[in-house]
Amino acid sequence: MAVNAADYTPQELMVVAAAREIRDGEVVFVGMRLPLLAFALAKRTHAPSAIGLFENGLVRDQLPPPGLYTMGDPPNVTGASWATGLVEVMALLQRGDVDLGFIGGAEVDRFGNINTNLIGPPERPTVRLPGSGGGADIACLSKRLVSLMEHAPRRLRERVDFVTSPGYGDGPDWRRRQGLVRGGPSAVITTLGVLRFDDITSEAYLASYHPFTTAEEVAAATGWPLSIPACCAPTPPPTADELRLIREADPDGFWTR
Amino acid sequence: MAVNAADYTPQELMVVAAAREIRDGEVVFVGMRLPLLAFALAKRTHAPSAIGLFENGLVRDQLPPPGLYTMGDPPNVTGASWATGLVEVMALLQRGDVDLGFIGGAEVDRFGNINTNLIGPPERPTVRLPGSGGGADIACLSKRLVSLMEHAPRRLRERVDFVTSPGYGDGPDWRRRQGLVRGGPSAVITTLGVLRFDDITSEAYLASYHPFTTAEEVAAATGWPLSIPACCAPTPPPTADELRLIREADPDGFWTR
Amino acid sequence: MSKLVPLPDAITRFVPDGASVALGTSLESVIPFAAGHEMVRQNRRDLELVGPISDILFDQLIGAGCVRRVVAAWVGNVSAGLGHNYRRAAEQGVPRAIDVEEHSNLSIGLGLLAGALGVPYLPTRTLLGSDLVSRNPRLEPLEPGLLRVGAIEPDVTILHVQRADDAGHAHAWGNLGVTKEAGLAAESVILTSEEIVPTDVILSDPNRVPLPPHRVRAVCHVPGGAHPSPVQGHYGRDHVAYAAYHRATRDQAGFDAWLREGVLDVPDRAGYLDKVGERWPALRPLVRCPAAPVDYA
Amino acid sequence: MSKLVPLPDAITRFVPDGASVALGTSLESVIPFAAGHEMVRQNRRDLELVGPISDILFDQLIGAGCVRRVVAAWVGNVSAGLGHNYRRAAEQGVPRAIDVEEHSNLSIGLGLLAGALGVPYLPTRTLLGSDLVSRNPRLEPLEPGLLRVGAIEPDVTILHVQRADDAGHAHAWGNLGVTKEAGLAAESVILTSEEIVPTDVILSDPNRVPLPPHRVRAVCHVPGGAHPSPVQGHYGRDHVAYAAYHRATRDQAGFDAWLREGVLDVPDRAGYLDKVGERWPALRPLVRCPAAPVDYA
Repeated sequence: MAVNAADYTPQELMVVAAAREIRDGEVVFVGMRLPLLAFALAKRTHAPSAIGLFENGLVRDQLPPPGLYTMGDPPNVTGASWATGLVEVMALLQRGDVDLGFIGGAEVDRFGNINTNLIGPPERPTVRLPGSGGGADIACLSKRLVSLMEHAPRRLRERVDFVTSPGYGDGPDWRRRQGLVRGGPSAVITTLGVLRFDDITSEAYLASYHPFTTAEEVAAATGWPLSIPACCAPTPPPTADELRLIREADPDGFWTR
Repeated sequence: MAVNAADYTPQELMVVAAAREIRDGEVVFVGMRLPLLAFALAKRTHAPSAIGLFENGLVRDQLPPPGLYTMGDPPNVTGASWATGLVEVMALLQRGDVDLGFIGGAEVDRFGNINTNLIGPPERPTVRLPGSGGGADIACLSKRLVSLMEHAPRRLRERVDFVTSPGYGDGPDWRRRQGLVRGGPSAVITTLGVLRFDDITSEAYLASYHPFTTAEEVAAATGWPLSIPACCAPTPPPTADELRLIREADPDGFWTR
Repeated sequence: MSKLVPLPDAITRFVPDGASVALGTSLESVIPFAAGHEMVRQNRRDLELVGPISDILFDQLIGAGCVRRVVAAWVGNVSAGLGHNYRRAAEQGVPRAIDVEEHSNLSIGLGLLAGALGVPYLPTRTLLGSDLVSRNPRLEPLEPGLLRVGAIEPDVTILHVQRADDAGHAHAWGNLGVTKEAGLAAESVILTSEEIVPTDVILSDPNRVPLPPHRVRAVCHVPGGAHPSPVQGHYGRDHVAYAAYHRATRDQAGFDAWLREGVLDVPDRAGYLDKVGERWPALRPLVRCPAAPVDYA
Repeated sequence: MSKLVPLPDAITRFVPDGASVALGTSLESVIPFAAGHEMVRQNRRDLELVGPISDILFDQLIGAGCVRRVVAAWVGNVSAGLGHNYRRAAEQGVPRAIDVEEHSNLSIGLGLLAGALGVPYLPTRTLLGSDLVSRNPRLEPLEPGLLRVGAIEPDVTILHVQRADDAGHAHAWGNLGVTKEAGLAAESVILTSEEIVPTDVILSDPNRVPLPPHRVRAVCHVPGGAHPSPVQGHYGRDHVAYAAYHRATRDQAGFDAWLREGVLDVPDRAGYLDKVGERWPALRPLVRCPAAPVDYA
């Protein structure tokens, strides 16, 4: 049973949308924050056999415990399937074992390139961001990439100041020319909608807008003229069950409130 | 107290000579058979802090237990300092942590090159030997190399049929030209004597002959005109204490009888 | 979905004729002899065997005519030195000629590590000046002072472990050799295990797990599956068996008789251990050496 | 010869001004905060910090003016995102300008692995097309589809572990990040440990040992030495401390006050934990999660 837009936060809807990107049995590079909640939700609903990879050196096929703040919290190790090193886990990524990777970012552009390093001119940045972490690796090496981000014009830009995590570069064939052997963005899930990428042009389009907004509002909050195809529709809202499961996983609402 | 030549075997004397190559506190790539006994003897006498590396993935700073047949016998793992993988242990070798490495061989030549791969023409060998194992790595990458071998003309040859484990190649400067960053043979301990290498010519000379033979007999059993310097003397025999310790470590005489 | 299957089924499914198979990844211990013997019974042909030091398992498979090619650093009998079947095959082409890709232990370890990392090669400082380089196409000069070792990617890696569950989670302890690299580099992994235990036992200690469970395709319950090689905490090495094998296999007829009695006429591992007789229970450790407790809370 | 020394002595001896120091090798857990704070108290200068994700320890050392250069994939506060001191230093040169060598987690892991393996570089398929490549001299195109990551060799790696003996044997469990690579790549290793135990405890489980003991130069007994980051089996993460740090350090004056109270005016780790107050005992786990027994006989 779907619920009203007033009954959930944008972050909760993002978790639901992210969970739906995970197919049962897939190997998922999880990362932290909303993707971790999405992974837990997917495992408790349609993808019980999904496997989660964490760059600190963990693989989990059991449900992550509730209330995690970081992937290194002891309860995430307890009951893991493999506790090892970063290179061993990222070797799985480089080998091509990872079906889906999640990352966040400060900026994304119309070809899905993501910046998490700096804002402003690279030689004299106005804002120094924390950096790639594992994001650039996940963007280069997983088969499908989903990013999550706040939707605002300064975040969805025509061109990012710095490509930390490559999307489709400047368009079709760019990844192949760089030597990337697979992958590319599959979706960008924002606080306002879900963007996907055109098979021919590699450019982002609005696949759905969240129920509490409109396609026009989403376009207005985007830093380039966002393509809105005829099939663009509201994002399916969370079910009551999904919301309950998210709130069990994030009991303090640390990431979703 | 030294003992009479009749009271020990050539293999026991080889163990004693090999043990004397180990200095206290050194990191030693041990391998199997006589070197393992030499390592145990050195630790119980003059080199209690020596550290032993085994290519199956073990590091030991405790005394090896008696009666080992292989480095993978469970008692060699029990009480090890580090149980890990082959690459991790050999990484220590490649990095330059290893002071002394021991290897065996089927043939050695006057520049200390060792063959453990094949006898006869490489394209149509008459004898197929087991191969390098870790020998070639130890010969390339440890700071000093000591090999142990039966002394016979067919084993100490002018030129080996196949260089598995590089010594000094064809003479001075050869190792540097190959790109080897360190190392080279320090001694060849045989059933008849101890060969060392001239600092200038890199050629083997007879440093000592075992008490039960003579320098002339050793030269006659060598496949090239062996250089015998004036300082060549009998190999110091085992002490009664050393013999007792060897026999405690190899109670069945599997390797030393 | 359980991955627990009888060993014959796992070999049938994941080790076809012509497969590249990594075996003996811990060097002298936990060698998956039971799995190798099952390959002989199924008359597998044209295998490529990959491993640093197989002790006598490679020699047996070579003598049984299962092998087309060996990628190894050492092939023989650790107790006795030479392996008679390896010599017959390499010197005389009996029972068939084999191709040998000769490595050192480090080069084979790095080749498997390259496969595990998903890169075409790794650089190394070893083997410079060794004649191994000119005879092994996987080793090539890279720049002064460095060789490249090409990636080695077996079709299947077979590991013998102390305990596993039916989902592919496992615990292995002791010297690990190239176990992790070979397990990660291979397309599939088969585990043979001394014990099958509940999943909770394995998940209680995730640092003891050698490989990500999703890469394991089959788990087989094979107590004694590594005999005559040792398994830490379970049994010691059967030195007598190695010496007896060396004596019995000096000629092809001797090997054929050994193979018939020890492998072909034996239905399964339990039958094999019956033939080992009184030596088998005598290999059990007499003392316990428990690891210090660890808490994952 | 015991390697057990007080933490101040280990820092004085093995972390000189200008040293390259790897810290935070397990990412968000077992971060050696106590060792970092001791560097601040000893007014260490011109350090190069190496680590994938240091959480707030790098931010603190940068704010205290100890740092000349950072080699990292991420610098910030895992709970809150940005690190204020890192921003001030990188954007405004306050309290001093720092040089940043920016990596991804995999590139820093491979750089340390190259150092551990004793080779000048390793090839990788990551970061192709990323702007990180043009700004980081340690990353260079190698051939189509491959980059080279140059070796990273810290002068010293500081690890916090659950237990160690006085000879440098140690046990570590949980997620290990780049702990092994950084420990093997460094010239020296300093261990800070929750517990000092007899050698027999460590030797009872050699697979639990992260590093060969001969590479460990100093062992320091520092219970609580990783707070506010967690230590598996000992204490959880103090989320409140991370949030409080983020709020308190928005401007330089706020950071200076935080540093004075939390580091400079604190004599040692026991004094620090006193200041953490009631939150400290509350971080202890309420249940036990024992690893299944293992026998090494």
